Amino acid sequence: MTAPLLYALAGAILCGIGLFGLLWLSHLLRKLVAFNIMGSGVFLVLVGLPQHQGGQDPVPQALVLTGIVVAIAATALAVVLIRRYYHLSGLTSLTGEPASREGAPE
Amino acid sequence: MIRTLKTLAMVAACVSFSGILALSIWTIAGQPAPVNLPQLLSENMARSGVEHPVTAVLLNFRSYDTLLEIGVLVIAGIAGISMAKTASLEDPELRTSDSLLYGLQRWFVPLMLMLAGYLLWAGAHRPGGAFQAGAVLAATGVLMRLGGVPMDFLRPGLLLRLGLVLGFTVFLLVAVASVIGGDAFLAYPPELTKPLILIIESVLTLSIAMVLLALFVSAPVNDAEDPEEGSS
Amino acid sequence: MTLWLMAGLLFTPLAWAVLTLLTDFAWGRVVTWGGIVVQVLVSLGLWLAVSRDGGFYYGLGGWEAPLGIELRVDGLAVTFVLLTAVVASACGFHAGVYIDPDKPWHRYFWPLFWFLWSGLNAVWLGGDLFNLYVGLELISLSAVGLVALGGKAAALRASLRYLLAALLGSLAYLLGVALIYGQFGTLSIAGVVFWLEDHPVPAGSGLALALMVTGLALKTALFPLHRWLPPAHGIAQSPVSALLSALVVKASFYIAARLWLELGEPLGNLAAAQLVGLLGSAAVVWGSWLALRQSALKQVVAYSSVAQIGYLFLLFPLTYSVSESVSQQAQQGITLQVISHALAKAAMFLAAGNLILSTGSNRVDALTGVSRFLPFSLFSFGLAGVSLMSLPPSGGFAAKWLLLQASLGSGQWWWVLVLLTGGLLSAAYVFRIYRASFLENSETDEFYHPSRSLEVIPMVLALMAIGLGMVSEEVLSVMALPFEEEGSP
Amino acid sequence: MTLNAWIPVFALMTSLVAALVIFLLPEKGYRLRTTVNLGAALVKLGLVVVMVWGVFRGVDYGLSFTMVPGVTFVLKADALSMMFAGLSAVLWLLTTIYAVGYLEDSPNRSRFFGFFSLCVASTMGIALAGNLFTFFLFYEMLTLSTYPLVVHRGTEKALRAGRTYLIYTLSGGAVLLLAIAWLHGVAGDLPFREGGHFIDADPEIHRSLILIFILLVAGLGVKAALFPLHGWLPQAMVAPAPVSALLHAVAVVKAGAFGIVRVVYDIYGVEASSALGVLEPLAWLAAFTILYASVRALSQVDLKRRLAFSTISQVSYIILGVSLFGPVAAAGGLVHLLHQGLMKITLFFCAGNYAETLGIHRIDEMDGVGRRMPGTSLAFTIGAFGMIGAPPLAGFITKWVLGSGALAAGMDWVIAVLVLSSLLNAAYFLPILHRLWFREPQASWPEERFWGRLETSAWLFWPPLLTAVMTVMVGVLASLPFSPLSWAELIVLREYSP
Repeated sequence: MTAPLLYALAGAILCGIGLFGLLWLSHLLRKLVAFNIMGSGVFLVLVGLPQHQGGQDPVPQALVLTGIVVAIAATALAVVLIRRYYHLSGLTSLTGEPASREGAPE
Repeated sequence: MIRTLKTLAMVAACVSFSGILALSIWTIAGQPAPVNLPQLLSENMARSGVEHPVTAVLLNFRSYDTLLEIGVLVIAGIAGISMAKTASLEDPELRTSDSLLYGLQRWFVPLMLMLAGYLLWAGAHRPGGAFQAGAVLAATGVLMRLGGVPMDFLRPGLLLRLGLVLGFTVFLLVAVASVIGGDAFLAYPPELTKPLILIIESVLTLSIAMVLLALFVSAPVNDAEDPEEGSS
Repeated sequence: MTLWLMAGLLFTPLAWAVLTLLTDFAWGRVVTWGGIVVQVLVSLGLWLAVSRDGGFYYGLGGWEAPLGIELRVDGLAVTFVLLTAVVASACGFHAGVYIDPDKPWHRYFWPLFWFLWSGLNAVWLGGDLFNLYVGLELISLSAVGLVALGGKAAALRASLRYLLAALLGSLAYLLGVALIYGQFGTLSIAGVVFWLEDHPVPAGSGLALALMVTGLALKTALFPLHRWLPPAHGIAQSPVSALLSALVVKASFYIAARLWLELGEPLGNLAAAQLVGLLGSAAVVWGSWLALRQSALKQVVAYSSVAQIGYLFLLFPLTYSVSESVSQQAQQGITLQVISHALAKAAMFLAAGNLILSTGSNRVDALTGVSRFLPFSLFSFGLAGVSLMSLPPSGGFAAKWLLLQASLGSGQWWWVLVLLTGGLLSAAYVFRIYRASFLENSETDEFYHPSRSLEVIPMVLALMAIGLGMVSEEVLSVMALPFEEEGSP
Repeated sequence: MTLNAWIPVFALMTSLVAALVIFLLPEKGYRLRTTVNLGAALVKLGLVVVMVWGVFRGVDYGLSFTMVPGVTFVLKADALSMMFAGLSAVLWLLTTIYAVGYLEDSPNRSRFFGFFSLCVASTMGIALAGNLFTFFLFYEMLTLSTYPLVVHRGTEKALRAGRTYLIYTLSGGAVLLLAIAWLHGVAGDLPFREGGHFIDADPEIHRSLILIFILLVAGLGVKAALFPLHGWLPQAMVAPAPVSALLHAVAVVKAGAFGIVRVVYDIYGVEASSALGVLEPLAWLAAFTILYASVRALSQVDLKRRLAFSTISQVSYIILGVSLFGPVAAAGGLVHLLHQGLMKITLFFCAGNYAETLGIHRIDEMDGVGRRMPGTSLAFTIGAFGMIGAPPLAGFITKWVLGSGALAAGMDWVIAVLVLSSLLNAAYFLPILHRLWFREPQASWPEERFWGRLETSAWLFWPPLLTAVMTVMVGVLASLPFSPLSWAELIVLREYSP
């Protein structure tokens, strides 16, 4: 058991936690935080797994850096959308009124 | 009751997901990877124009990723400012009149600017680089903003939009310039690699800071709405 | 020459995204039309070059895989590049007239449009797993931005839902990529395939493929992960809906299909293949059924996308452990389905937009009696419907024919039932629209005829979808071109 | 490619181009539209005459290219296709004339004539198709182009009928597609060829072949209105009279019957089908349909519905003819393709005239119409006697030849079916004729309109008389060369001695 492998396994746990939050929580900001947790988990796996045997590997480090920027961009966009959505509808989740069931004739 | 059961089922699903994933990681970790990329990388470091391998990967070997990544950031910025429908992005509510914060700013802002500059410079030979520097720069902006420093350049006008895409544009121009020389897209001329990367890094820092700042301040909304298609 | 074409293909959309960001909507329109011309010419040139000389690998920055990123420029990729050029330029021209230039926030339409286009090209050509991830995010974020553009609460709700689904899908994909990199030490698909050719399959790599395919299936809106799609596609402005349904969902499917075709045989298994096929079938039936029950015109079209996407996933069972010829037929059928659905669905959404403009309402009932005014757009809608119903001689029919042959040839006759039922169900919802338009008891005497340029665009797309069936042999022959071996890893 | 390869394409294109032009013409362009319509119909008739002469001399008209990998698109003119093409070209011209008069002043004429031309283009394609794949292409196009005609009036009833029509025909199309795809998988791309492909088929595929045959007949039987797949036809009667006329006499039901003929003769081959044992059940089914539909016709009070059931019954004569093994019966069945077309279109034209001129739809309103509209009623009478099979009219020729064929094939029960059917035909047509000529007219007609000198509009008056005259001619002159009967014998000769 090396440190990078530990990171990767921790990443696996974070992935599970994030997935749970993303699927189960309804508040949009919490969902977003859950997305970031899951993202961190994925990045840990990405950076930990290859460095377990080969020692230092700059490629996954660079990939994770790129991944983080993309995740930040997505998070920022989501926050802007959530804020405006809240401003217009007063809702913080996607399940509240005005809800329309799938397939129901409007 | 049903909700509890559902929660339990969901927990079980997520735990087993983690378990399977961890198992798979464990199995994979036990076998050596057939391709030794780090070695290949170090063999080519001399041709990359920078000393730090991560920067080399980001801005030379896999520069296309970075180009598109900055594109993603610009998109987020565009989508963000498109939400703000007022002429100014100033939101008075966001300003605090905390005098301590105002006072501290005078010390913090120059310090943070220096830090950003250092991070940018450090990227050539140790961890650091455009993104880290840009993030610090954006944080400086946020701080100034919260402290009540007026920032008129953050109107969704031409200046802001120019700032958003400055880094991206320079990167893109460098990328296409190599083609005119008959080389592949994004190939730097060997003798100019280092200065080009430095220029790209610097403008990227500015743009990244600008995008992040714009996303932070583009929060205000007004009530003007676009009627949905055919909703009348 | 091809070097210039490649550079033009990669450079133009990104550069035009910058240019249009600096202008307002009206100027952006003029600039965009110029860019469309350039991009269409470049795509066509590349297509011609590849169909003459065969495909090649293009190392970006002069670096070869696995160190750098290599683009894989083969017949299939350039076919899709050309398809994108056709559909996107149609949507671009349509949007230029359709979208209200006076709303200040509409100026951001053009840069997002161009970023979307560049992301699509990146995905079609991508040969690097991580680069594909960035390309996917480029597409997703610009698509979400387009859906949300200046929208009110309902549009924001739809775009948020879309964004969350897309992000989850991307993370699942990236997790798969992480496992692949950990296992093989390379990100190049070709590299992985090359290694697997003469080595035993290492343990634990099945999960990577499963994660990637699941994530991409979520982004493609495969049943039962489809629920984000109808609100987003239904509520966006029509040219945006057209882009989303015609191209965006295809991008994630394209990656999933490429992964399956390259890695499915060693890493996948029969049960998974059949399961994916089964979900696709369920999508066909359930999507069509819901399309039949919608009262809003664009929702009908959006649910129809869910159903049509279902067909695509029949690729998985029909290419897993079957004979070479059956697999070939299935691949050709799916390719045709992708192309014909892209053309037909874009035509349908654009025509629906015109009809909404004419009747002032998004309800299907509002179409009562409009066939009296001989609306050109209704005719385009109908022609596009012929392709969706997969009736001859449309491209949809050619696709269905090949898939039927593949199912019968592989002995998996149960997909035959899906194909035939799906055709009948799609006829049911398409004819529901016609039926409304033929009804003669309405008092409406007002009918606004949109400008000709708006009406001609969907017609051209619909005619291409119909005509595709007649020339499918030629289209498919480019796909099967041999690869230029030099430069491959 | 030579000019000969292009002639079938031109024949197809005439109505396709006409359709496009008509769609683009404004609703008010009455004169131009009529000119385009009639011009295209005449050009097409000319092309068909050229091809008939060519086929007789053995010229090869054909064009083919690969469409989908493994499948070719084939247009080809042979004797059988010329029979169907000739029928549709002649009747298209007459129906166009009739429809111009019938739809005078009604709305949506552009739409109507556009789809009308598309429908004829599809029929032409069906006639000239050189393999099952191409046949299917136009077969489905026919479904699509007839739907707007069926629902043309836009009433709830019309739309309901349209829905029934679609459910039947599209399901039939799906079954047919399955059968064709399966057959393609079993035997590859099969061009239509006299004598068929399966004379010495591998016994291992016999079972598949029988199943495919059943599927093919089920798919085609929907349009041919074979029992129990006939339900859509009486409902589709809500369409305007020229549509019913064309649907019944030429386009839709004949497309189904023609398809069955193609399958039996040019795909399986008559000997192979007989050897597979699929012909006799088909004959029984056809015989049953003949009798069943005739009985149903007896109880109909609406004139067009009665004619519809009569169509169901009559089309099965064609199928009966081809399913009796033997050249004579085959000729009888084939010739009925033409004869039934002529007679039925006459009857529908007349029914349309009654409805349009006097507002008559039901049989009990027809008392004494013969005095008000003698010309139309004369045509109706000829058509009805033809259906019954009175000599020397077209229907008599059919029944006589069919009967002789049945004797030659040793299936004597068919004679009984023919006799019974003729009696039933008489039972449902003679009362109408009685009312027409021998009852006192009512005080006033439901909805009377006047057109000067003639009893009705000239556009409406001449087409039924012309087809009635043809009904007489094809019967009387049956033994001349180029008469339908001699043409059918030519086809049979080529089929039985390939």
